[in-house]
Amino acid sequence: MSVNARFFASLKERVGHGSVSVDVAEAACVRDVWYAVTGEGPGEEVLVAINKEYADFDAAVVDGDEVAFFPPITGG
Amino acid sequence: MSVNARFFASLKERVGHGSVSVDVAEAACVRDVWYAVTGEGPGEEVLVAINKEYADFDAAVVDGDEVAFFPPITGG
Amino acid sequence: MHIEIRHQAFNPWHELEAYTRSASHRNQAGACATFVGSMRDFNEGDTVRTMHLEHYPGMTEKQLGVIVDEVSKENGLLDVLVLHRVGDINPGEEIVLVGCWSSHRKAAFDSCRLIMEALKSKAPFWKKEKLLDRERWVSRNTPG
Amino acid sequence: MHIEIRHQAFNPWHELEAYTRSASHRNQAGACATFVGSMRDFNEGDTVRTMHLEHYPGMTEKQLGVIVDEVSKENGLLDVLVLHRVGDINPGEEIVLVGCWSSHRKAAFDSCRLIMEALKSKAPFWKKEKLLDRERWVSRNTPG
Repeated sequence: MSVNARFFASLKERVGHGSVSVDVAEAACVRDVWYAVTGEGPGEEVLVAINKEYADFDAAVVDGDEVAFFPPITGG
Repeated sequence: MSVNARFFASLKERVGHGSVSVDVAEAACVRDVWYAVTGEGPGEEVLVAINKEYADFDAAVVDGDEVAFFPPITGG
Repeated sequence: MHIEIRHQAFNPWHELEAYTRSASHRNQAGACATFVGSMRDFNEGDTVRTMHLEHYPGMTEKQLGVIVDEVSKENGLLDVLVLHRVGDINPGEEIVLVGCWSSHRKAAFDSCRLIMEALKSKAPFWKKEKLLDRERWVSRNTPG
Repeated sequence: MHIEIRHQAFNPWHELEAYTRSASHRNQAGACATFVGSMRDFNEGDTVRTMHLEHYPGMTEKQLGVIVDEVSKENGLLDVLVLHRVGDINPGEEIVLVGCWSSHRKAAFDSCRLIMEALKSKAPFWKKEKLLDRERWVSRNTPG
């Protein structure tokens, strides 16, 4: 199945893409998506959202999900 | 000696004056000034200021002082 | 820093705009917390038609100055604006405006609230409400 | 209630004036607490020339909506305004405006601060600062 992985701010620069389509196995979780794109562990604090709702690295993903990765928030 | 007793808000209406000159004995305190004007105890919560600084009923007054009495504050 | 007793109605946003336009702390103040208190047409179960706000000229300004100085120093504020209405006031009109400027948000938030609470217990102002059928002095402020 | 991501510079006092002019809660809101966060020309020991603010279109608005709904219901607010800047920002320009209206001051004060703290930890925005000689992502917000 395929999900849309998105990266923001410093993670976008680190990973080199803002958005990339990723093929993952059935029963994959967010961690698998991250690993499929980067080939390494997150290393620093990385926040996760599935379809624009907060999630964590163990959350399951399904075909067509938008899985976003971003650093700690610095707005306001 | 003489002090200027001032009354504000509901106390002005109760006492019947906004400002009155009061003769009190040497070594008088705020309580004596109140009693000289009203002839009774304060009865309810009354705040006190001498020369525009907060004081209490036991504070000593001197000739020429402005001694103010007012109810709890309701500004803001 | 500016503290003022105002006898006429004011628009708090016009006041804040004019005050910040002349401010020297423009690029240092990362945070501004404000509070605006307005007259409601309803209080303690009754319709209020209009209100009279009395103060103690001289003492009110002095006590506001003490409050603002203390809170400013304690929290390292860059600037403070306090404006308080007196006289006859109609529903919907503003009674008080407090603005606090600081480098970071904690000091601005803390200070704005501290100044309002101190003002409501220590700055001599008294409200008399005109109801439909009678007048009454407001006996006490609602707790913060 | 109004939540908006703004790409252009805004004057917070103009926004507040326009918003309150159209408000239906005019004579019920006794209290309005606001917070304005602005860009400083100095951060973590360095002069900052300009800043870029990135967000996550769709998620940012959604999370701001969740925050405002929760705080509003919890505190019985009459109205809330949230405006947040994105894009290229210069020192002295405003980044965020939060306004909370309620019957009494406690709810307005509490809510304005709660919304700001939640926004700073849950609404996806990221700041990149342009210093004199390099660029850097701000790594973390200062604690409230």
